[in-house]
Amino acid sequence: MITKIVENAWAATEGISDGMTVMFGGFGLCGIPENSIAAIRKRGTKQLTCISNNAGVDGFGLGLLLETKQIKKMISSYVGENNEFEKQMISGELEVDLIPQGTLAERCKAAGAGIPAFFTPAGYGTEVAEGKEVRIFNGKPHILEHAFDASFAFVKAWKGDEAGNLIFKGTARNFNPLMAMAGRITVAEVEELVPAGSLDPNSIHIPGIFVQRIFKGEQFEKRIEQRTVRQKQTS
Amino acid sequence: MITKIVENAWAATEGISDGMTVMFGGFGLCGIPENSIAAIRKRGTKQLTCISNNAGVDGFGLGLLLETKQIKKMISSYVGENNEFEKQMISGELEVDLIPQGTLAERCKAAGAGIPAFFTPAGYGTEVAEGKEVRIFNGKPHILEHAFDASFAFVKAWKGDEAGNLIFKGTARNFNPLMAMAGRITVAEVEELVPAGSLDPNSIHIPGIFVQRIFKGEQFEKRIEQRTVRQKQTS
Amino acid sequence: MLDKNGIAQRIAQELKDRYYVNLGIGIPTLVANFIPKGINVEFQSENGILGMGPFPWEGEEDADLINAGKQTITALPGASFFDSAMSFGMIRGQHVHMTVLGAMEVSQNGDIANWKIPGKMVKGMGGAMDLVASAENIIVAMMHTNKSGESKLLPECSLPLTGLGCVKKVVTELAVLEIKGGAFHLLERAPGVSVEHIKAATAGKLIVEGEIPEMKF
Amino acid sequence: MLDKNGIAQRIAQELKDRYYVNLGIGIPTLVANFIPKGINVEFQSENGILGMGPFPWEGEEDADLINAGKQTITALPGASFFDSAMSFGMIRGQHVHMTVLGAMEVSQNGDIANWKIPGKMVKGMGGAMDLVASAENIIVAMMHTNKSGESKLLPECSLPLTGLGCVKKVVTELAVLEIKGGAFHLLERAPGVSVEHIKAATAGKLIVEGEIPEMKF
Repeated sequence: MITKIVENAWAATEGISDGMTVMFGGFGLCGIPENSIAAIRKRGTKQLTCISNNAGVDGFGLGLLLETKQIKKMISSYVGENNEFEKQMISGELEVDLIPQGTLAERCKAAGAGIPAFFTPAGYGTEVAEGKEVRIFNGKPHILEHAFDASFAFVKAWKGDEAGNLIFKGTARNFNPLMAMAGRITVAEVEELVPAGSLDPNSIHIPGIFVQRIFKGEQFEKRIEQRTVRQKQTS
Repeated sequence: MITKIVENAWAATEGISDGMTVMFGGFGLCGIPENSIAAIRKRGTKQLTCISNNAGVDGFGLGLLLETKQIKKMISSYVGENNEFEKQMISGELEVDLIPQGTLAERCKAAGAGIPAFFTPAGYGTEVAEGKEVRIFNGKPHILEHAFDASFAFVKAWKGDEAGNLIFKGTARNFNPLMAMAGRITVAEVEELVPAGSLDPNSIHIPGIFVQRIFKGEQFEKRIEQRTVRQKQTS
Repeated sequence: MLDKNGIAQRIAQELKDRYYVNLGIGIPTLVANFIPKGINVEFQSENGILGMGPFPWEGEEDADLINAGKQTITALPGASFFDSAMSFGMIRGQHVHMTVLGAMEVSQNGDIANWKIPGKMVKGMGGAMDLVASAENIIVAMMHTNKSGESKLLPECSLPLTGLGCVKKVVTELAVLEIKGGAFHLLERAPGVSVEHIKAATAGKLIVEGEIPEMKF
Repeated sequence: MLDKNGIAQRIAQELKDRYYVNLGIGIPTLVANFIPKGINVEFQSENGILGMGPFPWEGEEDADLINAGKQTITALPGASFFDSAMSFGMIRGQHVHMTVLGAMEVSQNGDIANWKIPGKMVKGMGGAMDLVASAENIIVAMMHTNKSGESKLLPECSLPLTGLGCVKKVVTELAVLEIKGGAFHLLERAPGVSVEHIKAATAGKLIVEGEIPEMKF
């Protein structure tokens, strides 16, 4: 077996350097690689191009790397709820490339699966399609989109084993498996790190072959962005 | 919840008609929809175009539909180990379209995911690429391949629930999930059919949205094509 | 005239048995509260759940279980979780039967604008462009006019588009309108709203044929 | 001169620690029996398993657990199962480091033919075209000559191609050869085999530089 365990987030983020393109799993604040983000902040790596569905919030998630101005460019589908982001974007410090969410997902998956380009209907007729090849399939126009290329992917899983196999929980799965496939070096932080053979091989979401480094996250705050509840009726 | 249960293989194959293009999951004889194949044989549907990685063996799997000359054309990656197949192919009764296995898989997946076409390196420079668009990505030539379109997909799963969620076992997974995504009508036969809520929603390989009909297979022979073993040493 | 719940309730009448449905943020989310009796539907949220249930009871929120609006939710029996590529595969592959979303503008040929106002902070399209480019059956839930009283049902969208010729139906506080042949066809009036009121509030080409019934709830 | 096991054993020396490896049917399968000490590798089979183990003990065969050659196998601790699209994603995406497969012909610029003989029953390419089009490191295991004694290492392939310019190394019963710059470069001789013997058996351009060492086992 090929083992992937590294000691901690600091060791796991070794090699990230200024100007790199890196991916971060997560949707909103759900399933984000908190420990890797903290380590990258500590490393002070600058001029990062970050591929991530969202850009965190003020003081949490990728908001932490925005605060320290480590991010040069965000490639995302939605970047609201972040004052620091807005400030830097308006001042021109921060570049932003907005991409339809499904296209973002598929461009990650394609990168991992050796598919350099594919056609999708999303964005046809909008500014997203500007400069892109259009082709009709089954009477419907589609645009050509390309796979990403990222030096690192930072993902967060629920359970992982020493071989790098990953299992995600609930909707914290989201972009994590796709980015795990896409990164040249994929770093997975997990809540539970178990010996090989502990996980059901039928239930693994991402086989270890896609993961170069795995570590147990020191802590997971798992902040909730929109706490919505039903009130229990007192009878 | 939307329930998908039908009574048996006969009911599940309702609507299949002469000349249709249909998919069959499985790799070799592993994970094939035995009960649906038997029902289609009983129905006597003719002139089928079958998309399946292999074509069964004499007397089992799709070999059963070859025997009764129900298949007009096979779209496969490998069709060995089948005398009836060879006879019909040589006599010109049976058309065969051979496709690289990874391309076959991706064309199924693309069909299910609304991706009409994609580029792959497989087959470039070979007769598979004849007449296909070639484009260079990252210095490497790729060819354009298109999504399939199949009226029915017949798949076999290990466990399924009334909502149509599927879980596969071992390497019996193979093409089954991809074809489940691709079929306009997807028919799943399962070894165990359980109530909704019995399966861990994290462990479901194919969400029920892709499955239109599900039934518990009456019996599964699960024939082994190449029984290879180690002998236990007597000490 | 309808309130937000009224709009949601009227849209819920568009649900058909065995529909998989994606509900956008805002009014569309409320549609889940008005599923007609005898109708079984399942809700998909594009961040990776099918079989989405109501908000959790207080104290039972799970940070790993949210919808596309980042709200804490629950999963019903028969639910499944999946990654974002499979989620949008369901959407692009037209396995999801109906999409309900909000809009800033809709044009008489079904164009929709709902993601960007030039000069204002642009937050992004999220999954909206994938949804509108894919679904067969797209229903827009919105107010008939904007805060300045200007019609949002236009000959052409003035804002950057989210999708082209994709909206099939619009439900507002005033009316239900079908889009076909390059015009808004008035199908129903909200209770107490006159055809004249709707005509005045609709800038795009409006076709009114015969008696227009009031919505029934 | 090597037998099949010898070829497999020599190829096993090409394995590096932490390699994910795909082994084709035939001689390549035997490579798994000769993993050098201290080297950790994992075997992928393209029908959907990573962490493939040896054949099962008699009586423990599982019809749901086979390799790409349709043989019953086992799964090692740390193994995972996946569908065919993910499997070929691993392959095309170059996550698999080394592929070993058989061939009917190899040309001096690395073309490979191994799936079709015109006039004979064609069984199909299976996963071979995906494998050879994708892997960085493709090693061919084959006999140097065919049954008629004709060289299988050619200036150009005469049979329909499986892939273009992709083979990096060939290991036969006679020699180890590297392909670069449009020629076979002789790296090693099999025990007891002379350079002249290899020259005679190689129809393609063969480069022999300096003393050619004998293989070491």
